[in-house]
Amino acid sequence: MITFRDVHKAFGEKKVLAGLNFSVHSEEIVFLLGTSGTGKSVTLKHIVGLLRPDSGNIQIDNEDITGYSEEDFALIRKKCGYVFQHPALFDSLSVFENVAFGLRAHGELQESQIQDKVTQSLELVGLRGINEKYPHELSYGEQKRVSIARTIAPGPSYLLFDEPTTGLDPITTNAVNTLIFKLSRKLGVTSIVVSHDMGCALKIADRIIVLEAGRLAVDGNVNEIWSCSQPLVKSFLEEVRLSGVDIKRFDEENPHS
Amino acid sequence: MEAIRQMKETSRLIFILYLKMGALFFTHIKKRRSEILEQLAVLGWGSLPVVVVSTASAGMVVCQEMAYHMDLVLKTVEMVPGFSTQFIVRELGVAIPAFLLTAKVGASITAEVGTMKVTEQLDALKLLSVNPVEFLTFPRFIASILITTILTVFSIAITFLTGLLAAVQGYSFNTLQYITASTKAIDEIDLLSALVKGAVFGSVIPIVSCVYGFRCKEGAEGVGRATTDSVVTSTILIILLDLILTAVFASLFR
Amino acid sequence: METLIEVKNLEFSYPGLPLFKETSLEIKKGEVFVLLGPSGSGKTTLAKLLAGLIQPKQGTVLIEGLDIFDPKVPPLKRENVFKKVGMVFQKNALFDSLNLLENITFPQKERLPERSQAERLKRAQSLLDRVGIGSFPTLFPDEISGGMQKRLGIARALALDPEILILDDPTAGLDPVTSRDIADLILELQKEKNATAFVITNDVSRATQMGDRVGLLKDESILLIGSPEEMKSSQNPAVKQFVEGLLNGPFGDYQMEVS
Amino acid sequence: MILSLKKIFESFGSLTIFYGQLFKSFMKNGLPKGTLGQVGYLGWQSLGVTLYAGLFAGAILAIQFYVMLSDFGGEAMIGGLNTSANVRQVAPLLIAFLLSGKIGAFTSAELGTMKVTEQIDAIRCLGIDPIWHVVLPRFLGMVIASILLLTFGVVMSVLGGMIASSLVAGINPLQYIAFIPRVITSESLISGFFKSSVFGLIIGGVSCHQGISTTGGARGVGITVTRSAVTTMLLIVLADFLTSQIMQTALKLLDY
Repeated sequence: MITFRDVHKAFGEKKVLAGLNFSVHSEEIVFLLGTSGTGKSVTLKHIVGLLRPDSGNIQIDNEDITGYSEEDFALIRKKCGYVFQHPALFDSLSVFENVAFGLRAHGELQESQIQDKVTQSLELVGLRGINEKYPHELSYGEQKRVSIARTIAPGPSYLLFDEPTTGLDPITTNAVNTLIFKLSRKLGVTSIVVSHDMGCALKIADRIIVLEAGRLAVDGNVNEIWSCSQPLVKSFLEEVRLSGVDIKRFDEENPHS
Repeated sequence: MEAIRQMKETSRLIFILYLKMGALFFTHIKKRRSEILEQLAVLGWGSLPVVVVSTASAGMVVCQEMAYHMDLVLKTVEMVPGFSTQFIVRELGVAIPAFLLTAKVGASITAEVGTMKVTEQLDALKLLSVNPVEFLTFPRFIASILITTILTVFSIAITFLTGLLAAVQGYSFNTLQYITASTKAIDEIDLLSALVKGAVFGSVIPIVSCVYGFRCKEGAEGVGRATTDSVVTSTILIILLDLILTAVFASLFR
Repeated sequence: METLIEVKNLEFSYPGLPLFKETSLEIKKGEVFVLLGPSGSGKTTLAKLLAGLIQPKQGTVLIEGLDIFDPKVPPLKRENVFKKVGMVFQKNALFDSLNLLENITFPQKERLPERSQAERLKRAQSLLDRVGIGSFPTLFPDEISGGMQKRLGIARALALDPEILILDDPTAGLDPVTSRDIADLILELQKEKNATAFVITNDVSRATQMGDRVGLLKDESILLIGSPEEMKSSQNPAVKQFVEGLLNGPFGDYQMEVS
Repeated sequence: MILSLKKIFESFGSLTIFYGQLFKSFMKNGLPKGTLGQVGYLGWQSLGVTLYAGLFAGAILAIQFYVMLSDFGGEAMIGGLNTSANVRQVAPLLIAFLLSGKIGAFTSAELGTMKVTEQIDAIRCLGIDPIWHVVLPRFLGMVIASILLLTFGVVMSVLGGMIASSLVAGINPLQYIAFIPRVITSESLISGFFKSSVFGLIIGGVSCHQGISTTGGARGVGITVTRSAVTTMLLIVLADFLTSQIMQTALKLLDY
C-alpha cells in the first residue's frame, strides 16, 4: 500500500503539488490522470525518491519514507519498478545486458540465475530471440518492452508507469496497455499508471484518480468515472467519444487471464 | 575503411564551405552585416576572459621555462628576453588562444547548429528560403576570423607583459633592458606570421564546426557526438596547419 | 473545387527503408486533409516533401500547378510559391535565440524586406494575441509551456499569410484537453484565412475533429478513406485496425502472449 | 560581473564536492568493475590522435628552436632543448588540450545523454548507485588513460623533433639524440609526470561533473560539451602554471 498525505512540492516559484492526498491498495491497477503540468509524473518520482517532498509524508507498506537517505531508497527502489516514458535503455549494452544490468549490479545472484531471470522477464513481455540485439536495432515498441522487462527482472511488487502511451499510435497504445494489464495480473503486482489517455484507463484501471492543480480532484472506479460530472473528467470523456471507439473492459474480454 | 570514407567526406565538405565563404564574401557581406556584428559581440566578448586568464599564466610559465633551459644549456639567462618574446610571438601567443577558441567558439557553434538541426530549425529556415550556410556559417566565419586575429594580438601583448613580469621578478632583469632585447629579437615577419596564423586558425574553427553541426544526427546523443568530433577535428587541423605555416615562414623568410 | 496540391507517383526511400512507392494525392483548395499512420511510416517525410525540404527519388509535386522539384523552374518562382506555405513542425522548430515577438518578425524580415519594422512588430503582436500568448512577447521559447510553444509555432507559420498550411503532428505530446484547444485554434484560423491544410497525426480523435477528408498511410502509399464518419464505419481491415487499435490485422501482429 | 564571479565560485565549489564524492565512493566500495574496460576503450580510440599530436608538437617546436638558435650557430643543442621543453611543458599541454576534447568532451556527451534520456534515473531506480557504477569507472578510466597517453605522446614528440630537425635543419638524428641526456634531468621527468597526472585528474573530474549535471535535451548536451571542453582547457592552463610553481618551490626546498 502507498499513501500520500498532504504532500507539497514546488520548483522555485512554481507549485506543482499542493496538498496531495491519496492511497493505492495492493494488487490494484490505478491510473493517475490529469492535464500536463498538474504533477502526475512528479508524484510518481516521489515514490522512488527521485524527488523529495517539501512537506507532507509518503508511506510505502506502512513505512514512512519521507526522511529516507539515498541509501535507504535503494531498498524501496528494488520494491518499486519504474518504467520511464521513453525507454531509457543503455545504448552500449545488448538487450540481454540491459535486462541483466540491475541483477548483476547487486551481485547477489549466480550467472545461471541471472540467465534464467532475464529470459523469463523477456518472455513475459513477449520478446524472444533478440537477446544479442542492441537498442538502436529495435522498433520503438520493442524498446519499450525491453525497458519493461528490465524493470520487472528484479521482481518488484509495485510497477510505476510514467506516461506509457503518450504520443504512440492507436495500435501500439493498445499493445502497451494490454501488456500493462496482463503483467499486473500475472505477476500480482500493484501498478500505478500516469497517463492522460482516458480510453486506456477505462479499459484496464481498477481505480482512476484525477489530479487537478496539484490536488486530488476525483477518485473513483470506472463506473463512477463514466457518470462523473466534474468538468475536467467530462472533458476527458469527450475525447474518448471523439475517438469513436467502443470501450471494452479487458477483464470482460479476457475473463481467464 | 569507414573512418577513411568519413574523413574524405568531411574534408570535401570543408573544402566546399570554404569556396562558398569566398563567394559569399563578395556578394553578401552587406546583407548579413547585422548578423556579423552580433556574432562579433557574442563570440568575442564571450571568449575574452578565458583568453586573458589563460595567456596571462602561460606567459609566466614560458619565461620561467626559457630561463631554466638557458641556464641549463648556456649557463646564462641573458638570452631569456629575446627567446621568450620570439617564442611568444611566433608560437605560443597564437596557439593558446586558438586551442581555447576551438572549445569556446567551435564547440558552441556546433552545439547551436546541431541543436537547430535536430529541432528542425534548419528546415524552418529553408522553408523561408533562408540559406543556412549564408545565414549561419557566413557571419560566424567572418566574425571568427576577426576575433581570432584580434585576440591573437591581445594574447601576445598579455603573454609578453606577464613574461616580462616573471623575468623582472624572478631573474632581476631591468624592465627597459628586457623590452629593448625583445624588440630587437623580433621583426615584421614574425608579427605577420602571428596575424596570418591567427586568421587561418580563426577560419578553420567555424567551418569545421558548421560541417559537424549540419551533419548532426538525431537527438541528444547526436548533438553530443557532433560537438565532441568538431572540437577534436578543429584541434587536429590547427596542429597540422601550425606545422605547415611554421615551416613555411621559417623557410621563406630566413 | 480546384486542386491546389497534386502529388503524382511519388517515390522515396532512406537507405534500407522504402517509404513511398507510386504515391499519389490531390488536395483541394480550402479543405483540411488529415493523414493518419503509425509511427515510422513516413508521415513527416511526406510533409517535408510537400514543403520542398527534401527531394523525392521520382515523381512530381505540383503546388498551384508548379512542379516544385523541376530543376528548370527558376528559383525565384519556386520561392514565391513557398511564400504561400506555412509549416508547423513536429518539434516546433522555434528559433530559441529569438524571443516570441522576434520569432514572428524574423520571417517577415527575411521574406518581406519592403515591410517596415514597425509594421512587422504590429503584425507579430497581433498574431501572438490571436493565438492567445500575446501578454508576454519578450519571453524566450524555452520559457513557455509545450502548449504555448505549439501556439507560437502556429503564429509563426501564419506570419506571411500563407494559403497552404502543413501541420506535422501539431498536437504531439500534448494532453487531450490542450490538444483539442490547439486543434480548434487551427481550424478557426484556417476558416478565417480560407487556407488549405494538410495535417499529419496519429491521433484518431484529432482526425475526427479536424478532417474534411482523411487518409491512412499504408504499404508505402496513401489509402483514401473519406470523411471522418466514413472512417469510423469503414470495413477496410487496415482502417479498422488502426482506428480501433486492434492487435491483429494488415499492420501486423501486435498480439503477445504473457507467458 | 559580481554575479559571474559568484557563479565561478559556485561551480568551483560544486566541482570540489564532486571530487570528494568520487573519493568517498572509491574508499567505500573499492575499484569499480568497468574501469579497465574504460582505460582500454578511451586509450585505444585516442591513441592515434595522441601520437599524431605528439609528433607534430615535437616538430613545430624543433623548427622554432632551429630558427632561434641558428642565429648564433647553436643548432647542435636542438635535440636536448627540444626534448626537455617537450617533456616538461609543451607536449603535455598540447596533448592535454587535445584529450580534453577527445576523451573529456566525449565522456561529457555520453554522461549528458544518459542524464537527459533518463538513463541515470533508470539506474537509480534499479537501486544502483550511478556514481560508483557509471561515473567512477569513467573518471578513473580517463585519469589513467590520460596519463598513459600523455607519456606516449611525449615520447612521440621527441621523435617528431628528430624528424623535423633532420628535414628542416639538416641535423643528424644521432647528433640530435646525443645531446638529449645532457639536458634531461630526473627533475624534468618527475615534473612532466606530475603535470600529466594533474591534467588527467582535471580532464576526468571536469567532464564527469559537467556530464552528470546536464539538463534539458539535445540543447543541454551541446551546452555541456562546450562547457566541459572550455573549463578543462582553462583549468589545464592554470594548473600548468601552478604545478610549475609548486615543482620549482619543492625542488628548491629539496635543494636540487
